[in-house]
Amino acid sequence: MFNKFQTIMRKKIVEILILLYKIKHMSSTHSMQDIVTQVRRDILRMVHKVNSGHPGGSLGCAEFFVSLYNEVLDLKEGFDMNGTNEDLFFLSNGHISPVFYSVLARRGYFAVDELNSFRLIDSRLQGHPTTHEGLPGVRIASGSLGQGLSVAIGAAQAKKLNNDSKLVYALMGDGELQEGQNWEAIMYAAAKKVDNLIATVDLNGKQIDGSTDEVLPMGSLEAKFLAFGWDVLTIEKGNDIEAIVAGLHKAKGMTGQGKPICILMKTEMGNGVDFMMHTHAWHGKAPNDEQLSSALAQNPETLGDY
Amino acid sequence: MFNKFQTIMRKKIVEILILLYKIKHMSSTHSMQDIVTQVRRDILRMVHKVNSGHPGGSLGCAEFFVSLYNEVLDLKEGFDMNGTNEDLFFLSNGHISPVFYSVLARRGYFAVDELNSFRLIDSRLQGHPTTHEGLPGVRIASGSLGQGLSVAIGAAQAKKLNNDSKLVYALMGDGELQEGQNWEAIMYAAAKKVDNLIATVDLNGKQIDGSTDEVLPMGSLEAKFLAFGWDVLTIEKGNDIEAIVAGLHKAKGMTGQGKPICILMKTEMGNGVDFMMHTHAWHGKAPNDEQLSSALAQNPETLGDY
Amino acid sequence: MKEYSNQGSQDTRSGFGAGLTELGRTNPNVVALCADLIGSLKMDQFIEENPERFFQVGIAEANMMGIAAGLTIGGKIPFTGTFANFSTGRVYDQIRQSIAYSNKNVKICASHAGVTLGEDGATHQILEDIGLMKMLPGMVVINPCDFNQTKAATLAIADHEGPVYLRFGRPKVANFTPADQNFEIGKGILLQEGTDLTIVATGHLVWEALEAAKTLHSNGISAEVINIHTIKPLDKDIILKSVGKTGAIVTAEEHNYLGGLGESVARVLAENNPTPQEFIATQDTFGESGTPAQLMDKYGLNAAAIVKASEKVIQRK
Amino acid sequence: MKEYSNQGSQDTRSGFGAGLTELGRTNPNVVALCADLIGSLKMDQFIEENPERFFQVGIAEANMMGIAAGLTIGGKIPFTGTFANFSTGRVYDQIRQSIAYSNKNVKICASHAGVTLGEDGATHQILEDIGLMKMLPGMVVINPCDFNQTKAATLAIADHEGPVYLRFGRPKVANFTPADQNFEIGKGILLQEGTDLTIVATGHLVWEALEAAKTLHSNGISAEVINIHTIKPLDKDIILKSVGKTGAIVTAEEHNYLGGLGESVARVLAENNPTPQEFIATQDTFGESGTPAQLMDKYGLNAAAIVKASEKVIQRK
Ligand SMILES: Cc1ncc(C[n+]2csc(CCOP(=O)(O)OP(=O)(O)O)c2C)c(N)n1
Ligand SMILES: Cc1ncc(C[n+]2csc(CCOP(=O)(O)OP(=O)(O)O)c2C)c(N)n1
Ligand SMILES: [Mg+2]
Ligand SMILES: [Mg+2]
Repeated sequence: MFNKFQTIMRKKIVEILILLYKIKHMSSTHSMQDIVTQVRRDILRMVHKVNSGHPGGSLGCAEFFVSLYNEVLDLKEGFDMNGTNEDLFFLSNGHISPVFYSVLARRGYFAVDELNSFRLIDSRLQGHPTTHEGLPGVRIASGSLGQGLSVAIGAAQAKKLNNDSKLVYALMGDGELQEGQNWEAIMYAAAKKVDNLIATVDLNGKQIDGSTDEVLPMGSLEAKFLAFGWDVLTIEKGNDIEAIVAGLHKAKGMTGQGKPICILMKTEMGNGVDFMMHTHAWHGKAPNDEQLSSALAQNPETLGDY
Repeated sequence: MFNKFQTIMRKKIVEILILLYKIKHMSSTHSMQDIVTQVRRDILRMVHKVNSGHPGGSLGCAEFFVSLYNEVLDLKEGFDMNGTNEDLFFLSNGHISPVFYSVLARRGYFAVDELNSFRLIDSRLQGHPTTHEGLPGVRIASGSLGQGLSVAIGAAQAKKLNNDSKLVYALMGDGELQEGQNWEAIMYAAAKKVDNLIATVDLNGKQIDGSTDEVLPMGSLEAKFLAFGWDVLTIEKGNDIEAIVAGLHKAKGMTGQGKPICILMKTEMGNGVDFMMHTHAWHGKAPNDEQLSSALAQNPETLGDY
Repeated sequence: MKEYSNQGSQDTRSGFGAGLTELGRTNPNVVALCADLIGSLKMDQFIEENPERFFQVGIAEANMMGIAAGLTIGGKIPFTGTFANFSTGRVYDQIRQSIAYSNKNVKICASHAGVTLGEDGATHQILEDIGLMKMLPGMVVINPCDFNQTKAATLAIADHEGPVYLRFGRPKVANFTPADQNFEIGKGILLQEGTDLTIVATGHLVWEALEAAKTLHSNGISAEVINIHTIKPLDKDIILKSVGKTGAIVTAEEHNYLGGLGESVARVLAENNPTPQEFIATQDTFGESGTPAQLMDKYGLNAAAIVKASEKVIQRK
Repeated sequence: MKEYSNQGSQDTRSGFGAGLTELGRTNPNVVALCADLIGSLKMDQFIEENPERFFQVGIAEANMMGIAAGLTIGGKIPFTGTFANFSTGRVYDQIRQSIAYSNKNVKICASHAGVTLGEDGATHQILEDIGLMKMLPGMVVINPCDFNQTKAATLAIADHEGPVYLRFGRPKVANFTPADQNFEIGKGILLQEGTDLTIVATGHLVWEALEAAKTLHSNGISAEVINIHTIKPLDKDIILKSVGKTGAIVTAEEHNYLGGLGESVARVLAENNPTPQEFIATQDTFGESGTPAQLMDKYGLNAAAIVKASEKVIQRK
């Protein structure tokens, strides 16, 4: 009963949201794009400073994070671990921490200045996200791949137990889906009808040693998720804010219907920096001084550097 | 070149084998059925004696094992670990060791009398199969579920490296497919075109805590294997020797064509013992004296008890 | 000597089941997860009474650990249940990252630890789980000795904030500790006072240690017996105090001598008071099929073995 | 005192890469597997020269271990490569059953062990892998100290029949052992003779121990330094002989003090010759991001820490 009502309500709300979004659109897309540009600068400057970290996947997901945190997630003020009555997001592919940290900071979870401490000793901004140092916005450690979806499922099931109608989001890498634990989780979420969960795959077709096709061809992920009982939705333009927001809102509208939702989001690794695109080379390599200058020149300051 | 020739040869050989089988059929099915009956007795007496072990899955796979070892596998005399130039079989769902041991003994790998030592201290017939005690016929330990398919893939790839044209077979439980490692292996075998591999799933729809549908509904396994890039074949009558042999020969004919082969074999857990069928209760429970008598009465001695 | 009497043999896993059932009635935040081993873990009653608070994960232990971690984020106190091997070795990295490093309030409850699971054999008989779990920063590692203590420990860990590994077993063993005991995590229990040597035992070996002490007593040797139900944090004080008096120690555990309680004790002593020590434990071998009693005997894990080790260690003083 | 000079800092993982390349040329049965970390493991050259003997498994370490086990059945000698955490904790049960218990001839080669992997932080910095692998019956556990020794160890383990865990690291460290050394599994190496205390070190800590011995020497303390490149089987004889002379010991490892080399040594001593011991190791905490040098310093894993511990342990004699 409650569930059915919830579903209808959610659908209506989504429709209103999409309308509102479309109205807001002309003015707001520009500012979201501004955030993205600034986030790119943050990412580049963070990894450059410590000469380590993962710019490629971070840049590829900049539009997604900005859309998610600024337009999609229903968030409370402040941060508490349990996240009752707010949407939750879990980053499974923890190596793209730079984009996560930048967007969390720009969304007000902690001071933007703290981005300065990325990967330094005694920092809360560890190489891979962690709760250990108490960084607001992070609810689980990730870095060892393949674990985040299970955690998101647990959090989603806790929400159901708590009659908390908010949603749980997760992001995984495509290469990461080679880890078997993901398929345990995928099988489970469908079997147990975890339908308050939207899991996005960063479908950039790349991993450390090359393209996913070179490393371990994965065939059609859509066919796999469908065969495992999920609803699947593709965002063809995973670096286009409008497309992402529309996709996420559409996914939201599909929740509450007995199936978990998978979004296959086609992105470009290294997006926004010409020499980092169309290659896997920047998965985990920082730019040198010269490269940084060139990259930053392509992304002029918008909201102010940290 | 070599591969292509190999494939054609293999197909021809299979055709001949099927013909031979059909000729032999009228006389041999009976004797295979006799072996099955005796194997059932072995299983029942083994688990009864030590009041432990797994009769359900063992009985369900008796026809499969007898068919495999007596009609399908291309085996050398004797046993060596490497198994060069012979077919190899790997049991992933190691808990059905009783049927494995019985069939190995009846096939001459070790004295039938040794079945007496099943699960006793200092025995080579451990609760779950192991190489540790040097039992002929066993090439890998199993028992912790989910690991056997990976091993079979490695053995199959070694055969390719060695230009050994024989095949590798594996058996997994259906519940066992809930383990993520299997999906890593399934993804890998397709990606790397491990097409000298025939993996059979004991599709009995049951596991320890109930039916797979009660525990963790798995949906269509066929759809999953297909989506993961395997060739799939179903043996509807997985307790019918003729159907099994035909299915396995058909699978053999499908090897060498760039895809691993999956056989979904529908079986009845506890098959051949009326009160053990149509329930998951006998997955891992031994019959008491009375139950043993009743079960044995349904399966009269054929080749002589151990 | 104090007398301890067996109130009737029971399996420690049933103590867990009883504790979990009680928690189901008293603590609405407690939830349980299982990986297709409900009966073995004695979770039936909890599930019957709280179906909505039970998660059947199927044969997917890694996923179970992640889900448990996620459930804590909604304020739940998850108790995961499977065999000890699949509770630790199978999911070490998942526990490490999603539970220990993330400091999640998950209780990892593990049955069928050690060789005494019997006939299933070595693949199931983990003898390394204490070592595995003790190496994880922040993890509490508990191995209670009997039904009553396992029940008490189950109740106690629900009130402890943070990850816990609770290890128990399959066979029926003497139940001799008080039914109404208060379980204090990290506090060893002095069971028998003595002067010639200290026996520090955990889990199924505690009863054997008491039996050994009786035999030693009749041989004129006075053994102090300590039940170290918590391997981490280890109660250094009780050990050092006892060894300061006796000058010799035997540790006893159903575990490989590499990495377990024995080595933890050796380290504490090496740092504080180097002392002759003998190790009752498996000697870096896999287990095998057999009855619990046969295996305890073959692998030197019983009162007789403790007596021998005790007599030896005294000679080394 | 013997003089050891750095022939030019190099990473130990490059020693592994060089060894693997040589094996590719000399041993046709050697095959290599990797889980999407070719560059980090320095496997490029082997792959270029032997593409058909290389298996790229993708990000699926459990599957990699099983495939490696299967390859041995065709007579291959598989070398698996990934980070130390994903080589051990991630796949403990797979190694346990399909490799160790099945006694398969697999060489588990693990890079980026310990805190010195640096900026990636705790999820990648395993400090428990020595303990994990040493608890497995039949497993050989090796942690060489520099480029030359890692190369020599890589060659040596190909000739050893049975499972091996070979641990090495990411940062450039002093390369000071002979390029032409013969690596003897299980044989500790006496690097510096001394009379006041024994320092037993492994991996990156060996060079630090030599540096510490110099400082101690100038403080009038004579330290014996032993390179225990093999943690299992442990060379008891060299340790006991040295301690019999010095009466005090410091163990040094890039690992948690729980479960590692230090506890193994404490056990050997407790059984044979109880001796004051100090532990240079991480103190049961996770690591964190930082440069290798910062982390060695913060977590007390350098020459300065060894000097302090040495001075302390002598007081305790
Ligand atoms: C369990 C595990 N294995 C290996 C790694 C090393 N690793 C980090 S990122 C990565 C590639 C991930 O690929 P993908 O998920 O596609 O992310 P992208 O490269 O696209 O950012 C690997 C192998 C890891 N972090 N965890
Ligand atoms: C990793 C692991 N988890 C759990 C178990 C316990 N276990 C043994 S058999 C079994 C059920 C297996 O189901 P299925 O594969 O369908 O075999 P069947 O019951 O049909 O014989 C379980 C959970 C195990 N042996 N290994
Ligand atoms: Mg990718
Ligand atoms: Mg089944």
